[in-house]
Amino acid sequence: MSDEQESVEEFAARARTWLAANMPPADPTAGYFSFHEDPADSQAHADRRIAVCRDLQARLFDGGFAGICVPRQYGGQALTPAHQAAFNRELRGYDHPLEIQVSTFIPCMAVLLELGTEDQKLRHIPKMLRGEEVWAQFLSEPSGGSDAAGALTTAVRDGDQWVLNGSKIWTTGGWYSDWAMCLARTNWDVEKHRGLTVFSFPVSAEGVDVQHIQLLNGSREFCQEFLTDVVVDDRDRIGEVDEGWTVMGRWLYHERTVAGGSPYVTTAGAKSAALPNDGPAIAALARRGGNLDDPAVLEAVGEARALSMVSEAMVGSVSRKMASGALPQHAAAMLRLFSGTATTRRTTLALDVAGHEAVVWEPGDEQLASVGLGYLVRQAAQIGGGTVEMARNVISERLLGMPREQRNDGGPFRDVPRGPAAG
Amino acid sequence: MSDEQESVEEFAARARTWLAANMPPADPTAGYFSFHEDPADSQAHADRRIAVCRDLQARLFDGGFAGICVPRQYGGQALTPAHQAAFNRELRGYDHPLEIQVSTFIPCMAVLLELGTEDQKLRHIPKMLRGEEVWAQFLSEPSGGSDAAGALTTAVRDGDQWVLNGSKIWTTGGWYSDWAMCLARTNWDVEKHRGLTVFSFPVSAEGVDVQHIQLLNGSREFCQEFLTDVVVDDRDRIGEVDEGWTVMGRWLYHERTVAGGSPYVTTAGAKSAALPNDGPAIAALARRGGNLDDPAVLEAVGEARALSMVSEAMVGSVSRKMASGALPQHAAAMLRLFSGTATTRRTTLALDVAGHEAVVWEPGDEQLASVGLGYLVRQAAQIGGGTVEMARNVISERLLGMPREQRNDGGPFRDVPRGPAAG
Amino acid sequence: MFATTPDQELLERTTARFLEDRYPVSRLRELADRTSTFDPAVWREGAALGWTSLLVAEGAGGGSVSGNGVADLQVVASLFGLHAAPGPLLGTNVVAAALARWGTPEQQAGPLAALLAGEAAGAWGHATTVGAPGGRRRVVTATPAADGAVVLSGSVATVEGAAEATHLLVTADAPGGPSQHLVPLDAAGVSLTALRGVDLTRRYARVDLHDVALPAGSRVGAPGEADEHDEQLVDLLAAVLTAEMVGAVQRAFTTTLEWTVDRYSFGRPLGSYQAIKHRLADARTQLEASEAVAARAAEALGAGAPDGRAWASAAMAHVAARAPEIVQECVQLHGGIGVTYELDLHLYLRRVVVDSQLYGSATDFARRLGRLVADDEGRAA
Amino acid sequence: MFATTPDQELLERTTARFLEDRYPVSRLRELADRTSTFDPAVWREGAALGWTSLLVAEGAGGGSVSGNGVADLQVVASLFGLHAAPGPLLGTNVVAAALARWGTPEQQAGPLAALLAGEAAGAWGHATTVGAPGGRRRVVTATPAADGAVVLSGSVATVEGAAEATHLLVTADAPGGPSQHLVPLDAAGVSLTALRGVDLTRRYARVDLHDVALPAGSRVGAPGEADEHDEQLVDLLAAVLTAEMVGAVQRAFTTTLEWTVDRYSFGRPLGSYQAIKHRLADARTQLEASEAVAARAAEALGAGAPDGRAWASAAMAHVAARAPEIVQECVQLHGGIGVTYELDLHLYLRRVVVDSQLYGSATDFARRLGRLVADDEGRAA
Repeated sequence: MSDEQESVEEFAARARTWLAANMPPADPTAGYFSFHEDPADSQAHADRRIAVCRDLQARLFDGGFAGICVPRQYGGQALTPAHQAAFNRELRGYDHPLEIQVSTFIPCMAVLLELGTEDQKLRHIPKMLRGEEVWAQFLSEPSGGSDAAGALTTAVRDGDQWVLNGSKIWTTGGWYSDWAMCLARTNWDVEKHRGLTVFSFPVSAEGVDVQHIQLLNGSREFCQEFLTDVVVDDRDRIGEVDEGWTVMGRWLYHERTVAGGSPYVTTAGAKSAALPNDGPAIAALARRGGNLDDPAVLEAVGEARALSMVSEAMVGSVSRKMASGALPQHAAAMLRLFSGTATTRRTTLALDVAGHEAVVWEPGDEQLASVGLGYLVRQAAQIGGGTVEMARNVISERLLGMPREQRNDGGPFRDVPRGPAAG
Repeated sequence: MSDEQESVEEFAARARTWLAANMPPADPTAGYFSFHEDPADSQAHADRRIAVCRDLQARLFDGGFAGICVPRQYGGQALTPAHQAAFNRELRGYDHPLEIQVSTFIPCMAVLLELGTEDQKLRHIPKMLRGEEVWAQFLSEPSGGSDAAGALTTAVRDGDQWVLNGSKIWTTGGWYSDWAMCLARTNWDVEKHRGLTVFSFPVSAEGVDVQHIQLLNGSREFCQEFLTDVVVDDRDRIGEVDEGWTVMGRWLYHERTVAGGSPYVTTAGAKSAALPNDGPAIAALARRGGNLDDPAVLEAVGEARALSMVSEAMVGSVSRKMASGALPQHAAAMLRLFSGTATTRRTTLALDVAGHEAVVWEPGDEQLASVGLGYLVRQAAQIGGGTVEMARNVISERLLGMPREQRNDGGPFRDVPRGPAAG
Repeated sequence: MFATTPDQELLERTTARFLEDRYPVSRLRELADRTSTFDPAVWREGAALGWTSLLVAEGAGGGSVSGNGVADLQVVASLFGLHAAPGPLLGTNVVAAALARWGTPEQQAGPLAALLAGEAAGAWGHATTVGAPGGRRRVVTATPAADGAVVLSGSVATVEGAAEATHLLVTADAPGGPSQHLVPLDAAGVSLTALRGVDLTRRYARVDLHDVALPAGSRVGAPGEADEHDEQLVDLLAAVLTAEMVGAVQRAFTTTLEWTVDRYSFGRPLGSYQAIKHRLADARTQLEASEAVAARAAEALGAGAPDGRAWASAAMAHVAARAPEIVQECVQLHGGIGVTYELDLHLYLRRVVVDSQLYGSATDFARRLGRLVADDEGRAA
Repeated sequence: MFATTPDQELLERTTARFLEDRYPVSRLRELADRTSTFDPAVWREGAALGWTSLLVAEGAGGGSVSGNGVADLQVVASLFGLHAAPGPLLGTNVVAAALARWGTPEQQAGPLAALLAGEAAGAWGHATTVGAPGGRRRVVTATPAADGAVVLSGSVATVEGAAEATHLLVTADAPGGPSQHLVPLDAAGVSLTALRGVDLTRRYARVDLHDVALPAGSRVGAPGEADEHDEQLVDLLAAVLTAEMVGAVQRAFTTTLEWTVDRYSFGRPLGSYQAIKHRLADARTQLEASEAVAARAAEALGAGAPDGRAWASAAMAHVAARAPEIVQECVQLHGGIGVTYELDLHLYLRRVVVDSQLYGSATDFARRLGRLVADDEGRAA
């Protein structure tokens, strides 16, 4: 039954033709100005966009371009990462279901492919590839901070089922997702990494209460979930009981490939130029404010642009070094640290240049509001996706080989100090 | 035998008259530009200045204005801190022996007054007050860093004498000092703070080898001393055997009063205005370089000036709060931290404004050379007199009550890990 | 924070108690959704506590509690920061100071007395350019009419509390040089456009003046004096804003320090990690420095010292640069919850962001100080 | 650090071995006291290793080892930083690049061939104004004489290696617009004044030109092209300087990391304190970032990409700002010994301080990049 594999060039040519006939052009202005003076707008905006993504994903599937590196029996194309990379190159300039790549395809589909049962793969992966199942990551917890393995959400076995209780947080789009991959504690009497298990279940399951979290820029796309006696079939468990940390290794690995290199992601790469708070955007603010001739403003424009360019250069060079083995995988923490601090700095430069106009503005002035409200959530760039503090720990301990921090979380997890706040 | 004490006002009037007749005016340009393209100049400069200080101190003594708060039997005036403060106010505009106040009077004379034997007081204090004995602090050690109690210099008892071996470092003007106060370890088998003893001896004693340390700005005023079988009489021991840390408490206390409040110091306070790298100095650089009209340069001038002004305001306000008990004495660490980082920043601003002219200059151009060479020793402001890192520890642990750092230096000092560097 | 005399401590206690009662965080969150956040009754009570009279000489109906009204007002302003409180504190005090210093007896008997009593509120059409570029440009002109009357036209960009204020103090270009005028906000030709902003409880408007005819006696001060007068008001405002920022930072710092004690990570309190300890030590030190320089500015301004402008500029240059950074550091130490609307921390972040930008930034005030230094140098040379 | 191809790795190995042998730290400390640090024999050997030919096309007698001579030269320059080595690397390569690009066949056959062979050294009278104020002002004028000859007068402020160089490349104002000229340093009317500086092993001079008569054929490039040519040379220099700074920082960082492992405080290695770990993590990351952007600039410049100038400016704006701060952080972590002449650390500090200021500062290059962005914006708008 196996066909002769299509060459990358032939495939790219076919993709080019198909894309021109089937995919809409990208809207270069969309997506980056995620400020919402009225928070309700945020949810509506996301709902509209996800509906579009589902449709675009279905088109990819129907066209034979979904799951390019996924085996045919799960609905994929069984081609190579080189084919996926070629498709992603052809995709530039077209709209595509960017917003559901992370979570649904990485890490969720990638983890299922590696560690899921045959039943799980057959039940979920084709639906993912058709845009019918959007997956969410139920991972972080309110008490957890940077310590993913410290999960307090508890799963108790009841015959062929499990009963989950607890709370998860920082889920992107919990309310529009169909299924969730969830880390839970199944054993409190062993060391913390040894009592975890990974489950999956429908977000619509009874006992799952999804609440929006409102950020300071008006965004309501992150969610917190409260799990109350949520019943999960054992066939929806992923990996072995109490071996959840092994699953997490792959989960976190695939999540990190968001920076590049995943064979499961369909994306044209970062949308170029029009980043908020990059040099050109700051120059535009200054031109509007009439102070572009101030040498200090020119310097701010240059500094912001330089930071973006350094980030870009660094992603390329560190990725190459990791691929060649010149740097270990932990070197990725340097990218995380640099981009976090650089983004923060650019946000500050934008506020400095816009000045008073960015703290009080005419209604509807999205450009200035985004600078002011963007400044309020400035630190998100140093928090989301792992804090820069954790990145500094990884760099110093894993990359530089400096002594590890003292930890007080050995022994049975039940006895690990959790502090008055966790009360 | 006790006289009626002279009122502060009468005393001040008498001092005013005496000063006008006996003390030379201050040279406002002297002292602060301590850069030396030829390091030999540094030593000669210090020698000349110390000779002047000894003479000025002798004049004070002869005039009855030395040791204003020191008892009469040791050569002092037995007056009050208010008299000393009044004298210091009258002293403004006059040259005075500023450079020997620290070390000789605080902490050394202050420690002798509190903890010395009667014999020690009678032998040394009158000579100190006459400018005949300049004292040095043999405290820091090459291996020691921020940990004064980790002294490795060892004193071994031999009848009525002690034999000292080891090395001390960061002694100001070791070569021109007459006597030294020295911390040494007398017991290696007890916990580190419990095996220390303080001694005093002449710097000219056999076995004391004083070496100049050359700094990156050409200064050679700091010294390192090598002690080889230096014999010290037991009557020159200060405080009890193995109770050196108790002496150190007062030693360090009096050393810290350099910021203000000591009754034993004769000084007109910091020489005002002409600090290097303050706003006016940077404005002068910019005027010379022709870029004072650059708004970014004006900003640098303003930032530098603001930092000096904030430092000044903070010294006043924190000192008042400590005096009133609104802040504990540990709050002084905030002054140390702020002034260290502010000075560093001002040094950097000066280089930024002077730019290329401060890294290559015409021979003899002291103004520009001091900017470039000053930048090389920039970090001294965050190291000397206790590093800013130690200040941050003190602030967080003592002032904010945060958890203390883990220490591995308990148990017999002999067994405390000292690392390969201490080999 | 800023109280040093027993009378100031009394002012601090009564003001703190009153603000705690009237503006708990729950109330602030309600106000966030309202078009107007002004409560005339609360404001009258505040005036009775002394909030409006501190910059006004006793002869003009005001009075300080310590002899230095600027320092007294810092006591109040720091509590406004600590509670992220609404209320026309800045505008009313600035307008009152202007009327007390340069107003006619009629202006003092009328509008000033009403401001002092809390029956009226002032708004300042801040129009100076602190530092050069990026500052607000003056775009109001005054045309003389018959009998000393004057007609004002133009637009004032960002006026705090304009919708609730009774009087706007604004500088206009006039034939005799820039002049300050007191504009009743209900005068014909005055129109307001509500603006949006970062602060949840302060409201701003653009004020457009279309041929607003003012009778004789609307001018405050002599023609041509407005630039220097505006600079004096900027000095006062700098003292007030820096104190308010210090109060807001104090609150953010205190809650964050508690958080690092209560929150555990890898079995240890967050506050036991040295990297976090050192950053809080830095923040604590910058807070102390900010309070010190702000207080020193008030000391100099209240005493009419010749270096008052330098101190006010140094205070804003320093505090406006540091305060937002300290609060953002507090956000960082909270992690994700720190950027949510749920946590109260942003109330204080919003306050310092607005205070540090709206009336001139740290950069603007550093340049202002730099120019003072350069001018001194030039004279000395 | 910068080698990515096998041929570059060979260049790196041979250059590293040679510099280790000729310029150990003990030798640098000897040279610090010498008036001249130039060793013609060493330089000829370096030229044989390829140091002088990388920016010169094969047709003009040069040759790169990887196809990108700018990237190749970064391999060498980073090692000059790592060893704080002396030698006219910057001036010779810049002058060679200029002659190769715009020189006459006679200039290429004569001076350029001598530079390539290591028989002559070049000096660049860098005279462009990178960013506006604070840049060096051009004060050399060229007056035409008979038969295409020209007379140069003026002064060039800070020329590296002028005393040992054979040829100075300098831009002069001329009737046809600014022009580059190649001045033999032994020509009549050329006088040098030795300068002092921060770097211990590089020597600088002011070059005064008193009616220096040059024959026809001294001009490099067409009249009026010098400003653009100078900018191109600044781009190349930025690539070289950033690589040299990265090398110097690499050395400082490595020795400091070792120090924190070996040095104990309160019974624990210095490197076990989290505050120190985090600061070294920041330093390591900035070092990686610096290397990445420097290499990217070389990539763009070597390929003649249209954004080459933007990359070169971004690299200098970033590296010149960060490199001195990283090395000062290394000084801080050493404590008192860090500010002494005894510790070798200052050799690398001196190098980055000079490199980050002498040819334009981080601020200057940030403004240069800002202007490129603003111009693009203006065109796009």
